[in-house]
Amino acid sequence: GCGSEQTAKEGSAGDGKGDAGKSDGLKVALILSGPANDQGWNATALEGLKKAEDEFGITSAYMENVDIADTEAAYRDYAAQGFDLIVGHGFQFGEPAAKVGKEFPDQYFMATESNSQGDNMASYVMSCEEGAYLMGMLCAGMTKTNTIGVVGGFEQPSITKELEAFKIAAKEVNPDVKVLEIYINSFVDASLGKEAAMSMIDQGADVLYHVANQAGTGVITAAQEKGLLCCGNSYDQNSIAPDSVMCSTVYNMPLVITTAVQQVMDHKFEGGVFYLGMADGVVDIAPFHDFEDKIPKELMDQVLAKKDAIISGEFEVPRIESVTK
Amino acid sequence: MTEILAVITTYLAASLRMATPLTLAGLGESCSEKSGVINIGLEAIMLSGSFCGFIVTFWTSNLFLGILAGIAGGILVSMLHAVLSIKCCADQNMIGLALNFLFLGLTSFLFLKAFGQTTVLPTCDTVNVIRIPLLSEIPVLGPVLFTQNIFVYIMFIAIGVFWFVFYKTDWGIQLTAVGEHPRAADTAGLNVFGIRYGACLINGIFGGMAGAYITLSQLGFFMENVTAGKGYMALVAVILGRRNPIGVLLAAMLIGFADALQFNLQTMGIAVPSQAFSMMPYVAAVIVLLFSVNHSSNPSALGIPYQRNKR
Amino acid sequence: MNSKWRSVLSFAGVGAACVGISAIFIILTGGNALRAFAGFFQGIVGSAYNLAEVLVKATPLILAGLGVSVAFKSGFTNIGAEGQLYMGAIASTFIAMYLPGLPAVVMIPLCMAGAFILGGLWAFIPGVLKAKFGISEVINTIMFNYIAINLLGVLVQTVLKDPNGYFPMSPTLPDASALPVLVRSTRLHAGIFIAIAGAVLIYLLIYKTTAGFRMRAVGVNRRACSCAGISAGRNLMLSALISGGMAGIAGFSEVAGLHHKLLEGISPDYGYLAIIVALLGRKHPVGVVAAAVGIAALQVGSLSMQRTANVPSSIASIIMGTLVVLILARKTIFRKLLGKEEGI
Amino acid sequence: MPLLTMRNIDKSFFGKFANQKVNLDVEAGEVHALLGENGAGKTTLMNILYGIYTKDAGEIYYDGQPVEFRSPKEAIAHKIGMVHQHFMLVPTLTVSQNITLGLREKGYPCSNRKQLNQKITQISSQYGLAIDPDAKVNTLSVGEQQRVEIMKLLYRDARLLILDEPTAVLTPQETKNFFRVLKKLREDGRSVILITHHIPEVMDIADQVTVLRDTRSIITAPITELTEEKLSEYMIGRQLKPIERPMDTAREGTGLEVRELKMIRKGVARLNGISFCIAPGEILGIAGVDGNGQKELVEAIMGIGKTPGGSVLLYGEEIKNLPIRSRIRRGLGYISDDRQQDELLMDMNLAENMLLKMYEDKTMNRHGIIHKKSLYAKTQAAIENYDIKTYSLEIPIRLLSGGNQQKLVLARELAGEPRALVVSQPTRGLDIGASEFIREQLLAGKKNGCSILLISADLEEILALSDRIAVIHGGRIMGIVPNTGEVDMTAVGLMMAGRDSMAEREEGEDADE
Ligand SMILES: Nc1ncnc2c1ncn2[C@@H]1O[C@H](COP(=O)(O)OP(=O)(O)OP(=O)(O)O)[C@@H](O)[C@H]1O
Ligand SMILES: Nc1ncnc2c1ncn2[C@@H]1O[C@H](COP(=O)(O)OP(=O)(O)OP(=O)(O)O)[C@@H](O)[C@H]1O
Ligand SMILES: [Mg+2]
Ligand SMILES: [Mg+2]
Repeated sequence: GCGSEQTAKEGSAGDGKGDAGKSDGLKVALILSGPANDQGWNATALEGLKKAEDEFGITSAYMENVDIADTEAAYRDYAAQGFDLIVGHGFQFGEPAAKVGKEFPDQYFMATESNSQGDNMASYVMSCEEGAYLMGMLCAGMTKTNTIGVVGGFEQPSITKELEAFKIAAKEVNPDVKVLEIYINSFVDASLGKEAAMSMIDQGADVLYHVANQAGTGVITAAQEKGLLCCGNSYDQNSIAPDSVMCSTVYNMPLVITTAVQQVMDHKFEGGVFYLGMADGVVDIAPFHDFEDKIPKELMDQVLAKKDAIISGEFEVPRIESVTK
Repeated sequence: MTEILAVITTYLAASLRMATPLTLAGLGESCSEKSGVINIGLEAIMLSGSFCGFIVTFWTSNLFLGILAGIAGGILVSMLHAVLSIKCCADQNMIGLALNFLFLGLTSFLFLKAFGQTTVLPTCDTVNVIRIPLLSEIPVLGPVLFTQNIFVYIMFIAIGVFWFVFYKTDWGIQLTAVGEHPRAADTAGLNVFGIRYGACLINGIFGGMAGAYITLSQLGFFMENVTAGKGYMALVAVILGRRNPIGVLLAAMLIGFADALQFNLQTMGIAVPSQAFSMMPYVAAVIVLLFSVNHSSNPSALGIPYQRNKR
Repeated sequence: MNSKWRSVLSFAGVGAACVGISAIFIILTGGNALRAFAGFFQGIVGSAYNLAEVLVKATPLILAGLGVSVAFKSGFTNIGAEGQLYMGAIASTFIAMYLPGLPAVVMIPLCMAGAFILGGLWAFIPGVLKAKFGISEVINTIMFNYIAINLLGVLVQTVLKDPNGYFPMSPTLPDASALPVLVRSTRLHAGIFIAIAGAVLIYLLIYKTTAGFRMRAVGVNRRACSCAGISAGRNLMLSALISGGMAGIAGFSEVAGLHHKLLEGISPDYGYLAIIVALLGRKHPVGVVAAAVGIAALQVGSLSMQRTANVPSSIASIIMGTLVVLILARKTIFRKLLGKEEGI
Repeated sequence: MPLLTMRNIDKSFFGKFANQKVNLDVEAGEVHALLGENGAGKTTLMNILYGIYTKDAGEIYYDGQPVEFRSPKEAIAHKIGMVHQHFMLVPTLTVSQNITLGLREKGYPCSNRKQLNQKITQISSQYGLAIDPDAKVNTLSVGEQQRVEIMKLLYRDARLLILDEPTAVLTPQETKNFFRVLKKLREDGRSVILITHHIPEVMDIADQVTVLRDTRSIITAPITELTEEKLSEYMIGRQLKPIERPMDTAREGTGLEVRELKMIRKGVARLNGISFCIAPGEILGIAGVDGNGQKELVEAIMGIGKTPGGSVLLYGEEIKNLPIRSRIRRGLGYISDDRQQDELLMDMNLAENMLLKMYEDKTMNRHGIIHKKSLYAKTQAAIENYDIKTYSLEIPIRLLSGGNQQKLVLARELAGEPRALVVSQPTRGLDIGASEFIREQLLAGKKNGCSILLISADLEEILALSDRIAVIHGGRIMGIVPNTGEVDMTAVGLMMAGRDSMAEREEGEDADE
């Protein structure tokens, strides 16, 4: 729009972002859909922002618990304040970002897990399914009851693709394995997550995985309480239950953000949808900690080999974004 | 046969686990509502209990102190509600909603202050299971009822005590009188305000305990909005159970059962969006309510502040 | 000093106390309180866009708040505006998606009517259960909230799902179903007019017509009403229907004016805030409009404060909760100032 | 030294005085009548004494000590008891639970109900107050509730009993019995403050009289120095005129008629085939002890609750199955004895209360829109004609005194110019001036051709107004006698007790009560 052009210029006038490489005054904002302090999905993103701040000396700002109805206003306000890069962390931020992006052509917009794009708007999708695939192999390899379980937050692509990859991987390692899955329709209700896990344990599951952010922490608690094994998600969750958490999928959100910031600084930021996975160092798995010795060598090798195959591009993990039952 | 018993046992156990916080909070709320004070801020009471319980346990590594702190946290909220509703005569629905907002913010804020922005989840010990000798050997019921932690035992004892007090003692009569006709109670020489404050205090104690159960028994950690709407479900249990302690337990068990059932159905892999299963507890509550036709009798003065000097 | 001024002064006191308390919290987070408050007010009145945002947020609050007021007036404790709003959103999406060819003059009224009916139905069912069978509406309306939210989840993955996308949301709805934007490059849409018109209509209905009188009377004394030949049940059900209908229109306005599609999480607790709005506004349409704008400004300001001063979002909840609590306690805190309150 | 002295008591609401410089002295062992018009401030004064209201100014001495009760609890501790104008009983509790409410008996909080019941039965038989300790209060008739209230005071061994219009709801027999209790109390050395509007009662029982007029106490004197005429002059500032009922007996046609009305409620037959017919311009009085089917009869005619057996005819038209609204539209008016429950929207203002019955009126309602001007005009007229004491027509009716609330109800019903009217206890709680006025209004209605069914516990009232008197007992009409001026009162009394006046005597079940 014509009204906003002026503000946009004002915003970019003082920060001298014409000089490549220099970051003085570069302003980056992050918009989160949930609590920043969730020790998971949002926390890793914020960590990334802080890291960019440390590395490049940018000015940063963030907003948490932003509802869908307020998303557009948040993008617009940050843009009007002259932020050069505005990142929304979650698929629902894609469309507003693209929309506001059109009105502020000199600034950059980004959303994760979305499929929107524009001239100055990019979507960075993390190939989380690559991590989940390895967890599926691990869980299926470790089960004694031939039953494993996975708890999902909401039925949305970023979650579903992990669950689906998990199921395929499990069958690959152990064709007889039974994979139980429950979506609890919450990212925050840890007790519900725990109960979902308990229900699967009652049905014989002895290794569990979760893709439910905060609520998923309850899954780990359940495994710990019952002396069973599980895999974590988002970051290395071993510290929550060192006796239970064999390994975790890790998203290197900080890298995603620093990459984007670097690109802005280098004037290389482009619109589009980009997939970042293990090969890019964005998705990884955590160390095995005490389980290094407890996981059978054979299985461990199999998993690590698969990881290498994924990184080298030899193997492509299928990305299935709607639930198959 | 043993298989059926096993299924019953697991369902019973799952229902009871989920029913425990709802029942604990529901008992306190029943008491408060019987006296004429309705507290929609049960969610805030529980959240405050969860937070205080966790943080004190985290600091002192003493679960007993933690539980006490949880209770204190609950009392803080319920007393705030009590003063606003009894002394300031404010609209009780509004107080409850406002406190829910306030304590959602406050607990999250203080948690942030205490631990900072972190990706490491601070955890604390959880209470141990106490196996009651002999009783725990009974088939089906034994493992469910007598292999539990302190919260569950407190809940069972409280149900008995509440039932006795409500229906067999003068206190129960006084509570009814204050909730049904506060002016009559006042003119009979009862201290209406005192009794209501007392009932609110009890609500705080049990609501706080319910909150502490979540962090100190169920999870072992705290996070923003950890109660996630359980306060509202406890309110449902109170109305569904008609403020009868046993009724509250049964209602809470029903909600728990519906959740256990929906999880089991989901794992069967039926190709239906999961939300269709997630709504089951709520649908179940509505259906059960249909059987309470013409039996819902609220205390006449529920939600109405008593002002002595007013006509 | 006359009582009006005392009352104004006491509200000023509430405001000051609220500012003080928030300042303490902001300073505790290491934020700059002055900057935060500057951000707060700038967020509300700093630009046309910001002002528009306040009205954008006020729109659903007014509509749902009116609905809650109508219900409360007749003694129907409607905690279910949230669910009714969702149902309204679902209905209007359904119509817009499955009748895409309609012109706007037909489409918009049709969507509105659909939203009113489905939202109204969502309150009418608890209304019937209460009126005919004496079943508590408090639980039912809360349960219906959860059911509606889950129902929306199911629908956006099935019949209302965008066939060309894989996100759980509906496709963008046809332009004919969109409410016009009032001020360019803001999000302010015609929904605000619908809300204001709604307030006027509800005012006339409740205070100027015999139908409204009957509903109010039922809320005061059901027995006296039946003795006077006014059916308590029927009026209760009617007010439930209107109440849910208004909340449903709030849902319509969010879909048609703001999102232009249906997706999960469409209402950030508007239904619960509407209860606060209705009660703060003393169930009177004028009060509801004022309270809705106030709460909307508070929310928009808090969001802006978050952005400018980097304070956590919990501060917003704290400010909101504190403000309402202080307003509730105002008469007691300022008893000396206000003098002997009438009738107390 | 008097037991109680109240000096210069002031109390105002909304800046208007309800009590102004009021003085009251009560000696030990006396029955002290407190009289005054509706809204004179009697209840307010007593509420101050009992610790419900706080006074603005003045002193209270009790037993020689200056006192100030901040709550009823403190008053009770000083052995003061009060029976309120509107009963203060918890309906969902039993009689015994209500009586002992708030007391700490032996074993508290797990007191032995059986023992308490024994003590209650003992006291009640001592004073001749028959009650069942285990009955739920919401199943009791008003007369029985009254007894429970008195028992509450006796159980607490009150020395000073405040009785706010206790006889308003009692039948003559009950009143007689009640006075026996009062006399016994006086003999025991207890003091009673008795508020009533019945001057004969005052002459009968009071030792001292204090009259409030327009918020002030205007006189205190021993009863021996007063006469009925003097008292009424103190109260309303003038003499009462005797009511003149036109004695035209021959009337044509049928207005309100019921045939073989039958109703069973909770398994008990409440109406056992009641038939009567009221001509236009006739008043039929129903005499009877409360709880003998009066309430059911009235509700059957009005269509409140269950549909009865038999038929209800209004000017020849069967209305038994019509909804209430249609009956009102056809000109059937109703005044219930329970005004707060059945007639009033306590939290709404006077005008809105007027509107409750007449919102369908053409003058009030134009295409569903309320015509505020004519509503306010009509309300204002009612306030003036009925002398309703209020500051404004826009205040909640809850704030009016009991008598003034009743006046508004009457004004509303009579303003509709009904063709037939069912009136239950129309002057209950009204002061003598207002009662006189209401009776005149009823007679005026009769003159306009309205068929009036009058139910009253006050035999005097029935005698003064009715053209014929029917006696109800056990859901049956025992007999109908024309009110010719020489009614056989013994026969009426016998019928009220369930015995047929004529040769054919009812046996068994009715007699043993
Ligand atoms: N204002 C109210 N407050 C509380 N409960 C109410 C209210 N209005 C109606 N109800 C509920 O409605 C039920 C039935 O009321 P009522 O019998 O008066 O309805 P009705 O309209 O007369 O019914 P019908 O149309 O079938 O004759 C009651 O049991 C009560 O629970
Ligand atoms: N709490 C109150 N708030 C406002 N006005 C009140 C209140 N209590 C009493 N009044 C007013 O004080 C006046 C005296 O009322 P009170 O009830 O004492 O009269 P009363 O003599 O008992 O009359 P009645 O014979 O009709 O019972 C009335 O005008 C009434 O409206
Ligand atoms: Mg009915
Ligand atoms: Mg009085």
